[in-house]
Amino acid sequence: MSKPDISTSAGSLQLSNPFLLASGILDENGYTMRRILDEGAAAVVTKSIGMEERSGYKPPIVSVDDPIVINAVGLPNPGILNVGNEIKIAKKSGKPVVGSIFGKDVNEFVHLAGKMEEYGTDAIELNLSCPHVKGFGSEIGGDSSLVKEIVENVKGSVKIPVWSKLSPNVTSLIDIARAASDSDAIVLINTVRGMKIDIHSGRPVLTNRLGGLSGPSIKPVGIRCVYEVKSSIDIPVIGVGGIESAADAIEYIMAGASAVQIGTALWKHGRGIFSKVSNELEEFMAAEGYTKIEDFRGLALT
Amino acid sequence: MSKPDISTSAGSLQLSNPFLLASGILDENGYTMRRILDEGAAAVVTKSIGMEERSGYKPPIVSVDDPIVINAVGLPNPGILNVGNEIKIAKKSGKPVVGSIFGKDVNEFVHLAGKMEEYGTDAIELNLSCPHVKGFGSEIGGDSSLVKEIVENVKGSVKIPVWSKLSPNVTSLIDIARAASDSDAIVLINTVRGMKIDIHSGRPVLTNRLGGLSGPSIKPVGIRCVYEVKSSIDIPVIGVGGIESAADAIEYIMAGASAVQIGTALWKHGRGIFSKVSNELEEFMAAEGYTKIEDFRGLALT
Amino acid sequence: MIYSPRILRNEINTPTVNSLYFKLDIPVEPGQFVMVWVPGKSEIPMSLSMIGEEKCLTVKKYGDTSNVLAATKPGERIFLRGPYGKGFTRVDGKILLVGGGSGMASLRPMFNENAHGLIAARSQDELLFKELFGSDKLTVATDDGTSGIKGNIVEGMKVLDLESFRMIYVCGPERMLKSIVDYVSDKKINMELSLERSMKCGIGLCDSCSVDGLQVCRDGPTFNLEEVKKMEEFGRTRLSESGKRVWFQ
Amino acid sequence: MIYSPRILRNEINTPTVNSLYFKLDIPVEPGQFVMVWVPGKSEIPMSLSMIGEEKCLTVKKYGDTSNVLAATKPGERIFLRGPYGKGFTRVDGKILLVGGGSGMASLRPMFNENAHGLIAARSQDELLFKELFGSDKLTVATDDGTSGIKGNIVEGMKVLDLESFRMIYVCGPERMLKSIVDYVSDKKINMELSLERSMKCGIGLCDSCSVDGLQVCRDGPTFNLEEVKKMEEFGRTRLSESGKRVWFQ
Ligand SMILES: Cc1cc2nc3c(=O)[nH]c(=O)nc-3n(C[C@H](O)[C@H](O)[C@H](O)COP(=O)(O)OP(=O)(O)OC[C@H]3O[C@@H](n4cnc5c(N)ncnc54)[C@H](O)[C@@H]3O)c2cc1C
Ligand SMILES: Cc1cc2nc3c(=O)[nH]c(=O)nc-3n(C[C@H](O)[C@H](O)[C@H](O)COP(=O)(O)OP(=O)(O)OC[C@H]3O[C@@H](n4cnc5c(N)ncnc54)[C@H](O)[C@@H]3O)c2cc1C
Ligand SMILES: Cc1cc2nc3c(=O)[nH]c(=O)nc-3n(C[C@H](O)[C@H](O)[C@H](O)COP(=O)(O)O)c2cc1C
Ligand SMILES: Cc1cc2nc3c(=O)[nH]c(=O)nc-3n(C[C@H](O)[C@H](O)[C@H](O)COP(=O)(O)O)c2cc1C
Ligand code: FES
Ligand code: FES
Repeated sequence: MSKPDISTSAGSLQLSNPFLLASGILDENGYTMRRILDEGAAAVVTKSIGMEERSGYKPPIVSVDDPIVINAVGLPNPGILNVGNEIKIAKKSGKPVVGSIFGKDVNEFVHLAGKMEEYGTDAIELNLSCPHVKGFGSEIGGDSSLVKEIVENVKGSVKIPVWSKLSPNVTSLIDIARAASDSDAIVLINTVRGMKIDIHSGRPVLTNRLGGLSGPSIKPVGIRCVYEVKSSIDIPVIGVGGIESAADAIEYIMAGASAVQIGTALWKHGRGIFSKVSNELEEFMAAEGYTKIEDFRGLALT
Repeated sequence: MSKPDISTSAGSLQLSNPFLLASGILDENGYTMRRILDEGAAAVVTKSIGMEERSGYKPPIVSVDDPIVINAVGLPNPGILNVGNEIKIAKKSGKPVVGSIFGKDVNEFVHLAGKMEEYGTDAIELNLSCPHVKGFGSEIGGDSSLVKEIVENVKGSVKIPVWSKLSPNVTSLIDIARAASDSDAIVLINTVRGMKIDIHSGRPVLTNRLGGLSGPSIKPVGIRCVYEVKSSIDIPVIGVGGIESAADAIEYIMAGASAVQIGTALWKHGRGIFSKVSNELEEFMAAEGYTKIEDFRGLALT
Repeated sequence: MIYSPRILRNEINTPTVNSLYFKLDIPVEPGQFVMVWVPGKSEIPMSLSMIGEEKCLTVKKYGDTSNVLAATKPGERIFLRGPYGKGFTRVDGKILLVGGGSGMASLRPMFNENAHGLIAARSQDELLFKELFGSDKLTVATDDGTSGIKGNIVEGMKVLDLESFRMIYVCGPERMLKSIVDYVSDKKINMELSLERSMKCGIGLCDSCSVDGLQVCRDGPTFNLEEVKKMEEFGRTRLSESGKRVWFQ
Repeated sequence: MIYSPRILRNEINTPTVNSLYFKLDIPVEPGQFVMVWVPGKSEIPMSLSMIGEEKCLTVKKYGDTSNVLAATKPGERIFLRGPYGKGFTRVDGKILLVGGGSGMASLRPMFNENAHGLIAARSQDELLFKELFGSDKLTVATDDGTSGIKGNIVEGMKVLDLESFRMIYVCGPERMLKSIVDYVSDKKINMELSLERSMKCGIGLCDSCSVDGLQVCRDGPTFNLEEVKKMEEFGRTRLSESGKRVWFQ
């Protein structure tokens, strides 16, 4: 039998395999992104970039309690004006680079997207999980009318594909996903709001106190979100949350995802995870008699 | 030094230690509840009881992927009219029994609470995480005006304490907690919506497809919820979610909880967990020089 | 985690019982069980009737799920999780294996050259695993008298010198166990019984299998006679699927 | 998980460096580091300067966090997670330990009777751990000439027969390492360098410590000379706290 074909696409973006690097993990420095692409990721998503330079929170920015990882980095980023060079370095790999952006309103998102397109990114990922300036304590991604406005305006202003990354921390994900349905793809999920207290100091571990839970603990939430959205809306979905192995990715693909992103697993497996999961995926497909991703995508939905 | 005092209270309910049995775990059969009380739980919360007898979903009702547990039991219960005898058996232990109830509207909740009071339960726990008949796919606990109405009416109709158990699957927990602030205590959290797909059959494992994630994976979410509510509302909180050791419980208590409930951990540790955690708690308090729970309750909030 | 081995052979044991053989490299004690998932149907507890590297499920076709399971063809997958529960205690010397219904399935891994069998069934062709035992080491009871003693399993026990066995292992439906326990209550014997209560979770959470506050899935399924004798609920009441208390008739 | 051992002793090594001793039963390789959390301040990477059952942090007071940490009193707790990173390779035979700034801290666990030390500091009283080495096995360089050779660490290297060492281990700020790498680039020597880049996560997620796409916290902090020579970013550029590219002056 010939080798299974693990290439796929996310909307119009062609991908040599289903595994992308998730935003915020090892994607601040152009050299790092380039190395991760060279070592097997199909594409990388940059750290979320905003209008102004921001240092983020003081460490501790992660709480690590194997397998529980909670982070609050505080959106450090060099500002959109300083990021072009990093993207240029990353693009030397010849593979797609997706520009993640965050803003406090529609205008910022539109401006940032335009800049990313200028820098040559192959798609835009809207990080809709940043804090909502109007809605205290909640996220932009919890307000469906704001999501709709941002997505429609960014879509109207750039030619490259626009992905919307949604938060699982909402009462009705379907409402938000419908609001974002003008996107070329929906990315699910960002971190789950969580917190860690150290009982010997009696203090929250993270400087920001509250953080976002990622890693294997949230995979069931990610699978549920992808499944829920794919059950009601006909739109490409990219799965993310707790993927450490091809088996995890296959679960997302069977829930309907076209591709997946990997973040926290870089902690345990290092950059080598990208070639590991591609190999595992080929083995699984060969063993089960699948020749292409489409053979099992969405299988659990039927 | 004398032995630390691990007694506590949840609102007006006195508890010999902070560890209660969570609703839905080993609390359908009166003999089981009685045994768990005899083996060290300070109180038990019954399985959530509704108006009519229900068989619940066909198995699989749990997906177990250590340490990830997802369940969808489908609220099996004998109906409120058949539960009095079980409560009678449980109460032979001499310890408090809390009656958990679920309904589709205010009238059902009021009726169920009245019956529970008749049966002699020591408090009522309102399970506000059941599916919302009007709001498709979401939970009653996501609708703050409905929560307010239920809590106020139940409070007006019974003399025993009323606890509200809230769902973490909401955009703004604070809004819901405020709506429930007439309760004598708030119980946080119910399960986090999740799902598991088996990649060899290509099928969702649970008969109900979607389920609720519990166990250590959701502890950070529970801690966050308790912390968030205690930071803004002055109300007794009972913590639940992923507690397997005294250390886990102490984290909840430092986030502001007055007592905690244990559910999924019964899987790994069996009923013996109640005496285990009480012992561990005494050891911790002795080592750190705490003489009573109040010495460290809410420490992380300051 | 769910194991999904492929079936190597499907052996017909009796008109209502099939054995499914498969390879699965997990350690199992005799008497432990697994939860077997039949996608689209349900998930049911099943003992392992072989526990070496090659394992076996021996399935009696009671209803919807067991019927589909028993029809699994070689090469097809089965889905299971476990093993769960507490196995039988092993002893040296003469032992008696007492099985009714599909009960002999969970006792089969205890079979050795010192084992005597007592098998009961409605009729001759439903006697499960009688071929394991030499004719001098087998006692049979059938309701219709087509083989062995005519009568139920207790009639079979009456012809045996129960006190001569180092341990008596019993597995079968609770009503059968109840009549056995009543019969032996004044005898000086060692006995372990494997209880069959309906199970939803298999891991000690759902309370559907509990007897007297003990979880059959976790504290059992094997209990010794003294424990069973103390149980108020045993053979009298259990909770139905909904949690409603019902009586054994 | 966060360990919170209590400090046994706080030893003053130099006017700007203290060593905190504590018991912690976790295995650590020489050259590995931990992330030390000072509640209310920040969390910073620190090498372990002793790695037996009794462990030690040797803290140079650079700023806010290290100042508070260095002042920890016996009986008080410190908070740390790890160990992280890749340690030094051990070799038999003569070795050279080259430390600038707090660098000798991470080299201390490599000390043995075959070790020669090269220690550089601004001034005499800032020479860290020079008492480890016999005077015949110690080379010293100070900027102000108050002890040993007047000049920087490279001046110290010049007086040594570098090729006579089986391995040279180097630890210090990146600018120092850069000048060493430039100096030895055409020499036939074995060298491992421990890099100090600013670290936020310590576990290979945040990208703040990366050099040429390698994570110092995970692929390092120790690298061999050949790896370091290939690095385009080494000694030239790094990302600031925000992720903005800045140049080493
Ligand atoms: C620990 C344990 C181990 C078990 N091991 C085995 C085993 O190795 N082999 C095996 O065949 N079965 C075994 N069982 C019983 C098995 O779980 C049931 O046969 C199964 O649940 C039947 O499911 P079903 O959906 O096919 O039938 P259902 O649709 O649930 O039942 C159909 C009809 O059969 C009756 N029935 C179902 N199960 C039994 C039973 N066990 N005894 C008497 N009547 C019954 C029902 O009351 C109903 O009237 C075990 C049970 C337990 C608790
Ligand atoms: C892998 C690794 C191991 C380390 N091991 C040790 C160790 O064992 N002992 C130890 O004392 N330090 C060690 N460090 C350095 C240590 O992490 C810093 O000293 C610490 O981050 C300073 O934090 P601060 O908040 O006290 O100072 P800051 O407020 O961050 O800094 C105050 C001033 O000092 C400067 N500064 C800070 N750190 C350094 C440095 N390392 N070199 C030169 N200038 C600096 C800053 O640029 C700033 O101007 C190690 C670093 C790494 C990456
Ligand atoms: C340290 C860290 C930083 C992150 N930063 C971002 C970010 O800037 N933008 C964003 O959209 N998501 C960010 N995320 C979320 C991840 O992209 C991803 O959605 C989430 O971690 C779940 O995937 P994982 O379990 O594979 O990590 C971050 C996650 C982590 C752990
Ligand atoms: C099998 C199972 C059944 C449950 N049934 C109920 C229920 O009937 N009512 C309820 O309020 N919560 C129910 N829960 C939620 C638990 O009470 C608890 O809130 C949750 O599991 C988190 O705690 P844990 O991690 O300790 O299990 C159930 C949980 C499980 C695992
Ligand atoms: S089957 Fe659920 S407790 Fe035993
Ligand atoms: S410190 Fe975060 S990647 Fe190294």
